[in-house]
Amino acid sequence: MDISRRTFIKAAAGGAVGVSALGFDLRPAQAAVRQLKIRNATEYRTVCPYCAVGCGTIAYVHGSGGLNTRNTVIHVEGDPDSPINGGTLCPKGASQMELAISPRLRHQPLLRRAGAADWEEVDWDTAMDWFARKFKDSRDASFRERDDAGRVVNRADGIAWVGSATVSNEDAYLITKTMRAMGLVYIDHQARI
Amino acid sequence: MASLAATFGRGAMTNHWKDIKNTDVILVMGANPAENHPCGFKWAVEARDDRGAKLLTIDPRFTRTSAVADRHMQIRPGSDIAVLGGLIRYALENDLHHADYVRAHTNATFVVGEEYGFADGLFAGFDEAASNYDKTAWDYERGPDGYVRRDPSLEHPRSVFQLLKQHYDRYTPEVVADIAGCTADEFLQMAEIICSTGRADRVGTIMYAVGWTMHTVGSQIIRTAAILQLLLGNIGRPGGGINALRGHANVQGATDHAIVAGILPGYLKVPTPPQTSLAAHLRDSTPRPLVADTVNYWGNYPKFYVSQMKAWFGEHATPENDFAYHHLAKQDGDATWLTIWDKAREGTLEGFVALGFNPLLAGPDVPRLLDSMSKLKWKVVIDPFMLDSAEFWKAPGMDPAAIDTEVLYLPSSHWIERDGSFTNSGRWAQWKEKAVDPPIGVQPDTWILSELFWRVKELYQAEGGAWNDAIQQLTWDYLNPREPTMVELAKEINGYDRTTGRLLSSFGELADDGTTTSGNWIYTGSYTEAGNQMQRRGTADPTGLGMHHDWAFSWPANRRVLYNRASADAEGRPWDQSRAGIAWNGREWIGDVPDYGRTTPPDAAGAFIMTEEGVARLFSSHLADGPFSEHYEPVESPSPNALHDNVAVNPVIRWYDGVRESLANGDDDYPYACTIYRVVEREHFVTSNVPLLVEAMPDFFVELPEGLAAEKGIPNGSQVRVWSKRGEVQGTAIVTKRIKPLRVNGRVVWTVGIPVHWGFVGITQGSMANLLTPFIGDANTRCPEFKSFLVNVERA
Amino acid sequence: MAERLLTRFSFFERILHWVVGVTFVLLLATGLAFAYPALFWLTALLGGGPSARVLHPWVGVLFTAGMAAMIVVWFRDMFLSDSDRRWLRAVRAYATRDSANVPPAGKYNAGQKMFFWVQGALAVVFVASGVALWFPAAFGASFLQWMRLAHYLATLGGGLFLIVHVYLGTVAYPGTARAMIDGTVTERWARHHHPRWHEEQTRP
Amino acid sequence: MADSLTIRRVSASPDAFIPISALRSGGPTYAKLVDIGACIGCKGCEVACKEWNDLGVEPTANFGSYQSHRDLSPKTWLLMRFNEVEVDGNLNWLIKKDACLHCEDPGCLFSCPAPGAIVQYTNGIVDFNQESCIGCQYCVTGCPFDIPRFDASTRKVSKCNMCVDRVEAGLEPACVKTCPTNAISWGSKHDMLALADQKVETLQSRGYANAAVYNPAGVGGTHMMYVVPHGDRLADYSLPSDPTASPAPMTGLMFMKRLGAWMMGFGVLGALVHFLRYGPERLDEHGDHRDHGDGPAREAPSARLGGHDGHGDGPARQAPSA
Repeated sequence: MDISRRTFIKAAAGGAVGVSALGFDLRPAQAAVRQLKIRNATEYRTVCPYCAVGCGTIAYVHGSGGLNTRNTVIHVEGDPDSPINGGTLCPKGASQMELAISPRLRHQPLLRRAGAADWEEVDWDTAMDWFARKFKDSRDASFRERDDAGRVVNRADGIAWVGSATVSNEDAYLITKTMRAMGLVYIDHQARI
Repeated sequence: MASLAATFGRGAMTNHWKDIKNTDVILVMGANPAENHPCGFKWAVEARDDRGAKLLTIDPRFTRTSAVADRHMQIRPGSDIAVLGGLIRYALENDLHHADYVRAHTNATFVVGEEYGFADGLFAGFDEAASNYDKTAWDYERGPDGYVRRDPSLEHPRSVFQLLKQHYDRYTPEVVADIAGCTADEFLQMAEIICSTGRADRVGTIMYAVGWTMHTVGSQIIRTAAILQLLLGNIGRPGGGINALRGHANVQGATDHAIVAGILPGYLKVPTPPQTSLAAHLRDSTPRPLVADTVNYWGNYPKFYVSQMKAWFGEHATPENDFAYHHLAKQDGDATWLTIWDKAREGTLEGFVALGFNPLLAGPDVPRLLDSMSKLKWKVVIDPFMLDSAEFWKAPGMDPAAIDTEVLYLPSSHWIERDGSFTNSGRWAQWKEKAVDPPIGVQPDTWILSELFWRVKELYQAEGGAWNDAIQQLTWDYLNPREPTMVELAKEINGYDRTTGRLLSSFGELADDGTTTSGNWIYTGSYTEAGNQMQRRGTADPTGLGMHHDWAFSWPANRRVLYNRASADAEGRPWDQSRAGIAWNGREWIGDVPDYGRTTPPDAAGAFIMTEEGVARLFSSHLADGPFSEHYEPVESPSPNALHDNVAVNPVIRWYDGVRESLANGDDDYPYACTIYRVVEREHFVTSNVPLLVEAMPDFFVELPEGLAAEKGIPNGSQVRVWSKRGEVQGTAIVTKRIKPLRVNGRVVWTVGIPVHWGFVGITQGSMANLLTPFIGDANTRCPEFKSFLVNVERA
Repeated sequence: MAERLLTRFSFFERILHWVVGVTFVLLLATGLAFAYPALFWLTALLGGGPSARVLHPWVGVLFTAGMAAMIVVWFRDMFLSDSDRRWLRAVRAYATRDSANVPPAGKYNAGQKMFFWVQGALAVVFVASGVALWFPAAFGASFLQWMRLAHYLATLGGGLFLIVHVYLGTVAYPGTARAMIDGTVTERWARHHHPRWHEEQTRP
Repeated sequence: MADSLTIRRVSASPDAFIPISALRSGGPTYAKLVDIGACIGCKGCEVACKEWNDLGVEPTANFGSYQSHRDLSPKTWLLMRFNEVEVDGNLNWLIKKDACLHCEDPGCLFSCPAPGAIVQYTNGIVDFNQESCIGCQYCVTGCPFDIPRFDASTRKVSKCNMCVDRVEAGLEPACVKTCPTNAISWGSKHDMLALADQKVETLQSRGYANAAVYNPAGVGGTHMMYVVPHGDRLADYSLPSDPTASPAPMTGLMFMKRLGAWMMGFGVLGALVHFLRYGPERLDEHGDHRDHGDGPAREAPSARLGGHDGHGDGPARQAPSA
């Protein structure tokens, strides 16, 4: 903790302490403590990303949002208004700011070639082209318009999509909509496991 | 959740978190909410302290939930049905069930056909060759009017009530003790408290989680609990219910929106090959009423299905083309998790995409998964963090040079960088605000998905290929087609009146003629012309029961307690005035949003509107493994089946290739029962990236009972090796008093506990618990049997 | 003509004395600063509170080394003889300058010898309790509290002795202090204060 | 500035034992109440404390327990301690939130020699001010609960400050806010005492006959109190049954310090009086007192031997160093 930010109003340096018996007192009367770190932060109402209790949380963000700035999360704590958690959070919830800014977050697409011992960095455009190419090729290779009985099945058995129980409803819906349209049936998420 | 739908009509937590404060007895079993849902568990502690409710835990371990419970009973992993069956017997034997409720709101009065029977561990209709049941053997008996015959006296020998009594009569306290390893006394003390809620003025709740679902009999465990709660009259009532505690932020929502094999959003069904037309699909999927007085709300299935197809394919879904019926794949057979990996192992699955998911650590049987994964041609992992699954070719013992799978890792943004909604376990869809932009170099899931969609679509346009009309015709009318906004998607989910262009306000407005759209009918009403209902943050609680109708949106229709019609008696009077869910005031229902028409009189129809019976099912033909539950041993068990050892395990589970050989049943080399679980400091695997949480629970460990540790010469804190027939792990021993030896069928059984949170990627590394678990799943859900298997232990 | 001078303390002895003396004063000053908030400003002698707390034990190490050397060098001279015991019985006469009734002393009078032994004993207390207080993590709270008391009592004793020592060595007996400055005393001084020593020194 | 941060006591002041509140009126007094009977040991408070106070992470290793750290540290002000105990054949998992109790009579403050390094606000919070801390660790020895921890790298001692920055801003401490099961409550000391009584009653009605409030009188009561289900087994919670802010050696020390001050004062004074009475010693040329020169004849002739002979000069100067 950066204690130097804490300043005491001192009557005097070096042990000049009061003698109340004499009717005056040189000891400090009040102290200023570390400034509330969320004092000038902007609040955003969000929801804890861990379990399914759905605790309401408030993310405290620094940065004006101005054209030249990128904002930063500095703290997250429970939303006291939430009828679910009333502002409380478990250790996971209480440390979610660390999840948001974890030094282990990745910022670069990586590709591992067949037989390779390590990753290579690729740009997003290359990565997405690679993804689409693989997806289409496997779809084409495995697609069946009709089954052995001649019934229409329009199914791509060669690709599975799993996840996620951690995305929002809207993304979940879009995943289902897109993957069903692609003809996938191997679709699942964490509910089972 | 299959079993909840099979019993009540909907597969979700019946009540919600804050409602637990209204209860008198909380049975926590198959769950450890103090560790896995601490902030939801607060309401259990509040009930305990404010109402004097009894908090009970039944678990293989004395958990942190047990630490604040009034009473704890230790059982052997996988013996849950025996215990719950014993409770059913205790309630019936001692006449503690809520008779009026049972008569009014369950199918106890229904008469079952003569073909039904149960003997030697098998229900009628068993087909040994196919390992499944012909469920027509469980049909009700029909009366002359074509409806099911009912006996209000409950005395008909084939009434569900009498069959139930007969079926569970075998579960005496002694049998329970024999199977579960508790003592008959312990069990009776528990039973007395739990069954004290079978009265109008008392209500009890059950909190369960994957401690029940992750068994080969998982669905039937839940069924047993559901039956018990129905007998005690605890369903639909504030403070009651059977509450499934979901484990991830949006398991409920992702399930509602069907990133799940076999269903479409809103629990619509994926068409199958025999359903060669829309009509055939609708005929198979739309239940017909079994009695005259049922709402049978699933009768509206065609409206939900057609509206969804209109949402997806717009003008391309017309009555002429069966509303684009063939745009969707027809699923043949199971397509769930275990089957996916089985297909990979067979080599028929080429590509695998994991988004926000760490499949390798999720298991089961990691050695088998590694083998299967290595057979994929390509794999894409999309996550904010590097995952063990993306680096499976670097896993301990793997030779990267021998693995040809190409792997793409895409860094995606996470929750705080996106708006959108999460649906919690209690079905509350809560909108969250975006707090910051994603870091440079990172893309949102929506962008990744849209890019994939567009690039695949464009490839087809450029070079042709397999049939792709569905791709070309998929509705994608977003302002920025390369990245739809959450609001656009939320509105699409809610649905529109196509004639007026207005957002719908209720699924009651849906039509089956193509004039309405709805991406997911149960969410209709979540984003209306009045605005985003999920974003509401009103804190008013006029009933004092914690329903908070102005806070977010609870599907369906902002209803807070499912089946709340059952909170009142046949005349619409609440069973307990101080805890009224809804009440009939002569003109309309007041209280919660009624699970019933607002002005429908109490005697118009049965309370459970989602069933074709109109009532809840004590006897249900909706599960694969029996209309009642039955105790079967885990596939790896330290004990024979005390009831019928010739049918020791669930007879209708699917045995994947090579699995029988991977089990150690009856093998003295693996004498100890083992179970795996989470701890509160961690959430599966993502928290291995959070320094404070790693600090709070740094290392993989093995919980060992004191006696066993002494026997094996394992001091507390030393390194210990645990192995099953499939793999082995090593970690720090926590020698504890919290697991006791149990006497099961006359022999001593020790239980070993292992947490699931470690892998080879993360701030700290540790053994993968799923190296040990068997590749076998529940007969209905294929949920793997993570919770009960056999191991051996020694000091490392 | 200048008075004849006798060498009383060698260079080495004087170094020892001043090492012990200076360190003791520093220790006493900072020790009193830690004991009496009103004297906390004395920590400035060693650079302020935190630095005084760091340096105090190191100064103590120096003090201990000096003390140890002193004991080695001087302890032979410090055994009490019968005449010392007589001296002690006549201490009142000494204090009231009734020299006639003060038995003649050797190089050190009994008072000085007592001072030596008591300071030596106090040093043991200082060091023992000081080490404990230096490394509190290694000891229990209650033991440390007793050590604080012991350390303080030693300080008190040492402080009182210092007052007497300085007073007697300076203003009370002019001519004494120079024994620890240039190492010499006047014959006159020696003859008066340490007649037997004077006799030894001047015996042909 | 909020009234609640009016200082009540300051370490190393002449009358640290006399509350300033006797002189100045303060604001509200707060207290934290920890209901061990409702604690699930989730470590939410432990993590929230670290997060809010930016204490940083220290490497840990599982040592055969659910407990994260073996002990408190300068980076861990709050530690959940786990203890498995059988009471009357029933297993109890005793889980205790270990952190500063914020004594009404703080032994740490009384022990502290550095003026202003420890302050007690009128709101009850006992806070360490590291700018004034000299690193002597006397507070550690003065604490009856073994709470303060010394950081060898900064040579400062630290402990829970009850999130004084939050309290000053009108918020509850981070641990209180986060506690999922309401096992930690926050409010005025009066309300918390009343709540504690209610909680004890609830526990007793649930069969914990010995449930008790832990608010030990030996330290004047505390501003973090516990509701203890097994009040007869405080040792199992590692709670001292009779903590005191003024143990015997410290009382002795306080007394001796006062006495010592007088003694040293009198010592100096005595020397002065002596000097005034007898003055500096003046010797005549024979080494006799001038003022006593006419006294009785000396018995010891040796005293004059070689008095002015001068022949002892050389050897005498060399002898001691030879």
